[in-house]
Amino acid sequence: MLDTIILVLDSTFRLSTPLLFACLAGLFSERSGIVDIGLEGKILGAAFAAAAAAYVFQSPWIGLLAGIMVSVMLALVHGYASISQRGNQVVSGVAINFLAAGLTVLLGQAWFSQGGRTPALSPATRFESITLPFADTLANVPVLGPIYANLISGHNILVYASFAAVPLTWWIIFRTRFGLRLRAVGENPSAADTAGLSVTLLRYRATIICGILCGFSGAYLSVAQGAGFIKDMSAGKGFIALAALIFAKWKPVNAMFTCLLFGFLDALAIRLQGQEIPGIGEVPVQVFQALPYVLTVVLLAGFIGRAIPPKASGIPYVKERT
Amino acid sequence: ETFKPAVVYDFGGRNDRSFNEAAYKGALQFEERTGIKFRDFEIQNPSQREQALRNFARRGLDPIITIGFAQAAALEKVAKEFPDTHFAIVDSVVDLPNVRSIVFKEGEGSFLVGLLAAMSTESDTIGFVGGMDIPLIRKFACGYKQGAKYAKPDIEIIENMTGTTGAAWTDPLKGGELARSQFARGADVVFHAAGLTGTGVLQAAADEGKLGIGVDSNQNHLHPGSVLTSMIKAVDVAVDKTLTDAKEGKWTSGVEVLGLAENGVSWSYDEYNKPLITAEMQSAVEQAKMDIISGKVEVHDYMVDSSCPF
Amino acid sequence: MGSVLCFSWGWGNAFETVYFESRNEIDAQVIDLIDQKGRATVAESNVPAIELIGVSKSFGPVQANKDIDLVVGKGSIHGIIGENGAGKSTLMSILYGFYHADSGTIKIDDKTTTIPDSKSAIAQGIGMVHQHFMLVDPFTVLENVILGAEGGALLKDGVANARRELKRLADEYDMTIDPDAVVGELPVGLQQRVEILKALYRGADILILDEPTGVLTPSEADHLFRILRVLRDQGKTVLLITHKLREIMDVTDTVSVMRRGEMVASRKTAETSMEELAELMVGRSVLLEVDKPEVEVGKPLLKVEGLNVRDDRGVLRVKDVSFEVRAGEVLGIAGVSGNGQSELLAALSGITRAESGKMELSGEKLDLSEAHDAAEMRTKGMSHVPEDRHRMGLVNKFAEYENSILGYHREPKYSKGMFLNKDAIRKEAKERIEKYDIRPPTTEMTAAKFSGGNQQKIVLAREIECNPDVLLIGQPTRGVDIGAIEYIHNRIMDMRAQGKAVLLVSVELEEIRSLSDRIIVMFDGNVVGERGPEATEQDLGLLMAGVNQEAAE
Amino acid sequence: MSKGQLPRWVDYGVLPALNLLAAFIISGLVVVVIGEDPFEAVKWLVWGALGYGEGIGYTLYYATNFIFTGLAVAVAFHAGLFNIGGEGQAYVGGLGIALVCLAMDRFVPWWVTFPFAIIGGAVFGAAWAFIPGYLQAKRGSHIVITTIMFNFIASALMVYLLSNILIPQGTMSPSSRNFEAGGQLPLLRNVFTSFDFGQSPVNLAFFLALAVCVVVWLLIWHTKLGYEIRSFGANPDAAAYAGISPVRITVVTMLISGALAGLMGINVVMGEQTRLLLDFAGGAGFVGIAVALMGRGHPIGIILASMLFGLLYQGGAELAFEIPTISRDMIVVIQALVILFAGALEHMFRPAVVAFFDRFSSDTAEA
Ligand SMILES: Nc1ncnc2c1ncn2[C@@H]1O[C@H](COP(=O)(O)OP(=O)(O)OP(=O)(O)O)[C@@H](O)[C@H]1O
Ligand SMILES: Nc1ncnc2c1ncn2[C@@H]1O[C@H](COP(=O)(O)OP(=O)(O)OP(=O)(O)O)[C@@H](O)[C@H]1O
Ligand SMILES: [Mg+2]
Ligand SMILES: [Mg+2]
Repeated sequence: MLDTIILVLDSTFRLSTPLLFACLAGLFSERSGIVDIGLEGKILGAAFAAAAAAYVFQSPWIGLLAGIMVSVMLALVHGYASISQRGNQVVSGVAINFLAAGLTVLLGQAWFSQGGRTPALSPATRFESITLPFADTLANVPVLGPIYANLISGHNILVYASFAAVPLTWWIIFRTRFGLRLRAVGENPSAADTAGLSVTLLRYRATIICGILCGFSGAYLSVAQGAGFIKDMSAGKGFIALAALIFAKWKPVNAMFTCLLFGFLDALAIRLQGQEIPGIGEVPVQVFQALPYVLTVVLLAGFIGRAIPPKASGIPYVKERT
Repeated sequence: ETFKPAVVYDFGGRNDRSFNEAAYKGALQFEERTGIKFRDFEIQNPSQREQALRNFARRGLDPIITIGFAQAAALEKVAKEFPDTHFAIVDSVVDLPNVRSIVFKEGEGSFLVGLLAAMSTESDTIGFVGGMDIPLIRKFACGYKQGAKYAKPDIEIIENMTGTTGAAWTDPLKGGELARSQFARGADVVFHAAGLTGTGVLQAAADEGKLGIGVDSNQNHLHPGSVLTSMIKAVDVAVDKTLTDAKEGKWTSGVEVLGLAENGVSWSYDEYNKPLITAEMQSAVEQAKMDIISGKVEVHDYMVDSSCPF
Repeated sequence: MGSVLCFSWGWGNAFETVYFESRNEIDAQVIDLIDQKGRATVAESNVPAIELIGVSKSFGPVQANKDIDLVVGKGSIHGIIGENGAGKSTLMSILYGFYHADSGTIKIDDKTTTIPDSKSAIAQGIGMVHQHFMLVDPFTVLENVILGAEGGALLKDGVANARRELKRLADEYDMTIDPDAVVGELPVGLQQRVEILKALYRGADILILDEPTGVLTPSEADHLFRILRVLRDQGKTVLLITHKLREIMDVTDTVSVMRRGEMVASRKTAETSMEELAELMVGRSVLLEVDKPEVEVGKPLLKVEGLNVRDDRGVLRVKDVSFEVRAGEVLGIAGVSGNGQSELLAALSGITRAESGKMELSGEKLDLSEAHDAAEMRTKGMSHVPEDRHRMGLVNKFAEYENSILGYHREPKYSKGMFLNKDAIRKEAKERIEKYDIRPPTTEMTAAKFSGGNQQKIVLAREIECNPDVLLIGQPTRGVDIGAIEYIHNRIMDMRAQGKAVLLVSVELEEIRSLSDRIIVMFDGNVVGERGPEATEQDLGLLMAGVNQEAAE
Repeated sequence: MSKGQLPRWVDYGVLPALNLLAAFIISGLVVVVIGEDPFEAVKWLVWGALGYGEGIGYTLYYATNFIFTGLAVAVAFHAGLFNIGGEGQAYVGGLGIALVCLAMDRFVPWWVTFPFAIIGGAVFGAAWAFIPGYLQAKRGSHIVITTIMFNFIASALMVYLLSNILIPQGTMSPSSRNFEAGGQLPLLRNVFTSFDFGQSPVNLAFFLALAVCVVVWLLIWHTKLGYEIRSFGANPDAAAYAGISPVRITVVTMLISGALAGLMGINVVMGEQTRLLLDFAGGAGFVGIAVALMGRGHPIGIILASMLFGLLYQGGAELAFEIPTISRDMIVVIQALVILFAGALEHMFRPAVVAFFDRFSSDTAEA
C-alpha cells in the first residue's frame, strides 16, 4: 500500500513539475495584468530550442539556456502586442500558440530532417536523476526510508528547481519592492503610474520572467523528462497550468498545491486505468482519461467559488481614450 | 518516364517513427533501387484525404499508395472516379477492381512478442501501452495477451491507453509515465503500440532498467540492451513490393493478407537484443511461429468479433 | 439673437455655426473682465511656484486644454473652478506628468522644466490627490503610501521607516489612520487621507487636490481645509479644484476659472464674488432658485419597511431603513456618498436582493428579500434614474435610440413579436430629443459621444416619459452644467406637480434643500434623522456626520 | 472628418489590408528562410484556392466550417463570454447529427432528414455548452477553463462512442457506418451542374451557413434577446439595471453559441464524409476564435474572415502539394502570423494612417 502511494506520488512530482513552472510563469504575468494564453506556445518553443541546443552542444545546460532564450523571445512578442500595441491579449496568446506549433516543426525539419523531431538525446545530454545523500543507506528504514529514497530522492534537478521556485516566487511577490510594484500594476496601473512607476517597463519585466519560467518548463519536457523534442509535446500543459493558476487564486503556494493536485489526478488516472473498480467492474479507459478534466470542472464549480483575478488583468493600460 | 508513383500518408505524417515512416522507407528503398522518384503528401485534416488522392490521380500519378485504415472511405470514392489508375491501401480493405488492399495479421506478430515477453519476465507481470483505444490497437493487444498466456497461462498483463485526442500518438512523456506506472505495479517487460508515444515507453524502460518491446519497424537499436525485441510490421516491404509489382507489370488487385507466413509480420532479432534472447526463448518463438503458420495454433483476430477472449 | 442663443448650453452639428457666433460674443465680454497684465499681481508672492504658458492638450478629437496660461504664487492656496469637462483634471494631470501637453511651457520655481512622467513630477516636489483615487484597493495603507518610494529593494526596511514617518505625519497634521488597514475597505474619507499622506510622504511642496470635498462631510471638509492652511503656512503651495464656490471663497487666496478647455479668468479671491465666478464659469448669469409651488400631497405611493441590505462582501450597508413617499411629494435622502444610499436604491429598484424588508408600491406589497428584477419594478410603475449613468444608466457603445429603451425594451410598443420595432423606437427617441432638447439631436450617435449633461438627459427622458408612479432618482445633476441643472430640477418639480412620488438621493445639500418636501439623512446605513427643507446646512451637515443634535437635546 | 478619426472604408478596409500584408510579408520571409521562392508560393496559394472550380469549392467548404464556429464565438463575445469550447461543441454536435442520420437515412429522403439533423446538431452542441455556461452563471467558474476542459472531455466521449458503440462490426476505422442517400446532403457540384466545382465537397451546408449568418444578424441586432445579449456584454451593470438577468443571458447565449458550433457537423458529417469520424472538427473550433475576432463579431466580417481562412487552408494544401518543402506546418505559421497581425497587432498601423489622413485632410482644408 505504502509502495503504491509512494509510486503515485513519485509520478505526481514528475507530472507536476512542468505545470508548476508554467503556472508560476502565468502568475508573474497575470499579477502584472497581462493574461497569457500563450504559455503553451512558449513551453513548446522552449522544449524545441532546448532539445536542439542540447543535442548540438551536447549539454543540457546550454539546452536550458536556449530554451529560456526562445521562450523569452516569444514572451516579448506577446509583450509587444499586449503592452506596447495594447492588442487583445487572448488573441496574441492564441497566435503565439499557433506560431510555436508551426515553427518548431518547420525548423526542426529544416535542421534535423527527422520530421520536426530533434535527434534523441543521450543520457549525458539530459538532466539526469539525482540521488540525494544517504538515499541508499536510509532506504531500509521503515516508512521514512522509502519516502526519502524513492519519493524525495531520485528526481532530476529541474524538479527540485520547480519546487524551490515556489518560495522564491512568494518572496519576490510579497517581500520585495519589485513584487509590490508588480502587484500594483496588475491591480491598478494608474496608481502605479501616478506613483512614478513605468507600467510598461514593469509589465515587460513580468513578461520576461514569465518567459524564463516557461523556458524551464519546456526544457524539462525535452531534456529532463523526455529525451528530445517531439511535435506538440506540450500537449495542453499550458492550458492546464492556466486552470491551476485560477484554482490557486494567483498565489504561489496555492499554485504549488494545485499543480500537485493536477499531477496527482493525472497520476491517479494512469494508475487506475485498466483496473477493475470493485463493485463497478471494468470501466472504459476513456473515463479515466477524462477524469482529471471532469474533476477540474467539479472542483471549479464546487469548491473554489468565484476566483477574482488581479483587477487590471487582460485590460491594456490606456491613458488617453481617442 | 511514364511510371510515376505516389504515396499519401495519414495523420502523423511521413516521419512518425512508426507506421507512416515505414511506408516512406519502403518507397525510398524502391527509389534508391530503381532511380524512380515518387511524390508524396501528408494530410492535415480529414477532408484532404480525398483531395490528395484525386490530385495525384488527376496528374497521372500511378500507382498511388494510401497508408492507413482511415483512408479507406476516401479511396473508395476516388478509385471509382479513376478506374484506370492503380491504387493500393495499407491496413484496410477496399473492394474495387483497381485497388490492392494490404492488411497485416498484427495479432500473429504480437503473439510472438507476447510469448517472448512472458518468457523473459521475472515478475510474471508484463505490460502493454497503446496509443488511442481503437480497434487496431486492441488487435495488437489481443495477440500480445494470447501469446503471453500461451507461454504462461497465469501471467498478469497490465494494459493502458495513452489518450483520447490525436496527441495520444505523439505524447512520449505520457507514454513514459504509463510505462513507469506499469513497472511500479510489477511489470518488467512492456510492449507499446503507440507510435511516437512509444519512444517514451522504451526510454522509460531503458531508464528503469526494464525491458521494452518495439513496434512496426525494428526499434531494437534505440536502446541496445533494453529493447527485448520489436514486432515488425513490414509496411516498408509491402510498399516496395507493390511499387515493384506495378513497375514490372505484375500488378494484382484484391486483398493481400500478410501474416507470419508471408513475412508481413515478424519479431526482430539482431546484435542489439542478442544477449536478451536465450536459446530456449528463441526455439520457443520459432516453434510458435511454425505452429501458427501451420494452423496448429490459431491466433484470435480481434476484428472478427470485436472482442478479445484473453 | 445672441441674447437668446447664449442661453443654450450645448452644441451640435446643426447649431454649430450659430453657437460659435454667440459664444464669441460671450467670450468677448469675459475677456474684457480679465486683466491680462494683472495675472502676475494675482500671485501672492513675487516668486511663482508654478507658471504655465500656452499649454494645449487634445484627446483625439476633443481639445481638453486650449492655450492655457496660469500663474500660482508660492505659499498660496489657488483654486480652480469650471464646469464638468472644462479640462481642469487634464490640466492638473499635465502638471503631474500623467499626460503630456501637446504644446506649451511649464515653469516650476521660475525655471523652465519638463515633466515627462509622474516620477519627475514627484522629484520636482509635486504631489497630487486625484479626483478618482489612485489607490491599490487590496493593498494596506502602508503599502499604498510607500509604492514607488519604497527605499530599498526589499520591503522590510522601507516599511519600518514608512511606519515611523507616517506616524509623524499623522501627528503633525492630525490625520490618524491605521497603517495596516486594507485601503479598499476604508471609507472614502479615509481613502482620501491616504492619498494626501502619500503626497506628503514624498515631500511634496506643491500639492494638487482634484475635487477633494465631493466625498467629505462638511466637517471633514473643514478639517481638510485646516490642514491645507497649515500646509500653506509652512510655505507649501496648494492647488485646489472644486465645484463648490463657497469652498473657494472660504479657503483660497487666488482663483482661476476654466471653461470649455480655456482659462477664462484669474482673480484674487478677496476681490471677487460667487456671482462673478458662476458667471465666468458658465458664460451667463445663473439663477439657482427653484420654483417650488404648493402641491396637494396624496396617499403614499412608496412605503419601505425594515429594509436591510448587504453588499457582495457581506457587509450590512443599509440598516433597518423605513420611510414612505406620498403622491406629490419629493423625499430627499441626504448623506455623504458611501453611506448606503446606492445600496438602498439598488434594492428598491430590484437590482439587488435585500436581506430583509418590505415594500409597498402603489398599494402592491412586495417582499424585497425575494428575488425581483428591475424590469419587474418598472412594470409596477417605478422608474429609476441611477446615480452613475456611465456605469448603469447607459450602454456607452449603444446608439442613442437603443439607450432610449434600456429597461423598457420588452414593452409591446417597442416590439414586433420577438423583434424590436426599430421604427417605433427611433420615432419616439426623436420626439424625446426634441422635448428634452438633447444635443446633438441625433438618434444614431453612440451614447459615449454625448456630453455628460446630454447623457443625463437621455436617461431622464427615458425614465420620466414612461410615466411612472414613483421615480427614484440618484444624483440627478452630478456632472451636469448649470443650465442643464435648471432643466432637470424643473422636470422633477413637474413630476411632483403631477402627483408622482419622487425619491431623491443627492449629496448636494443645496439641491436636496431646494427640491425636497422632507429630508432624511443617512449615515452608515442608518437613517439618522428627518428634517424639513428649511433645516440649516449646519444641522444637516452634522447629521451627515452621524450627529443628531435634535435627538441629543 | 475630425482630427484623429478615420473614414469607415479606411478603418474596415485599408487597415485590415495593411495588417494582412504585414503577415504575408513575414510569412514570405519564413519561406525564403527555408529556401523557396515566396512569389512562387503566393502564386500557388492563390491559384490553389481560387484558380479553378474545385479549388473554389474546397475554399467554400472550409469557409463553411469556419462560419459556423466563428459565429459561435462571436455570439458569445457579444455577451462578453469567451467560448473556447467551439471545438468540443462542434465535435459533440456532429454526434447529434450522426445519430439523426443513422436513424433516418434508410427511410426518408435527405430533405426530411435535414431539418432533424439541424436540430440534432444544434441540441447536442448546445447541451455541451450548457454546463460551462451554467457554471459560469451560477458558480462563477471561469468559462475559459471549463470550456477547455469540455473539449478534452468531448474527445474522450467521442473516442469511446466511436470505437465501441457506433463502429460497425469488423471495421478498423473508428467511425460510424456510411449514411445512405437519406443522410447525405446534396453536393453543390450536383446541384449547380453549370458551374464546375470539380469533385469538391462543398455542399448545401454552405447555404445553411449563410442563412445562419442572417439569423445571427437578426438575432443580435434586431431582436429583444439580441439587445439583451449586447447590453449584458457591453455593460453588465447597465444590464442588471435594465432587469436583464445575467444568469439567463449567460446560459442562453452559451446555448446559442454551442448550437452554432454544433451545426458545423452538418457540413462535415452530413455533407462531406457522410459518416461520423474521429477528430472531424480538426481545429475549426479554434480557427473560429480568430475568425470571430477578425470579423469583429459581425456576420459579414465573419464570412470574409472565414473565406480568408478557407483560402489559407485550401491554397495551403495545394501549395504543399506543389512545393513539398513548404509543408503543412508552414501553413500553421502563416495562420499564426495572420492572427497576430490582424488580431493582436491590429492597431499597429493606425497611428501612422491617422497621421497620414490628418495631414491629408488639413492639406485639403487649406486648399
Ligand atoms: N469619449 C468621447 N468620444 C468622442 N467624443 C467625446 C467623448 N467625450 C466627449 N466627447 C465630445 O466632447 C464634447 C465635450 O464633452 P464634455 O463632456 O466636456 O461636454 P460638456 O461641455 O461638459 O457638455 P455638457 O454641458 O452637456 O455636460 C461633447 O460634446 C462630446 O460630443
Ligand atoms: N483620458 C482621456 N481620454 C480622452 N478624453 C479625455 C480623457 N480625459 C478627459 N478627456 C476629455 O477631456 C475633456 C476634459 O476633461 P477633464 O477630465 O479635464 O474635465 P474636468 O474639468 O476635470 O471635469 P470634471 O469636473 O468632470 O472633473 C472632456 O471632454 C473629457 O471627455
Ligand atoms: Mg476632473
Ligand atoms: Mg459636462
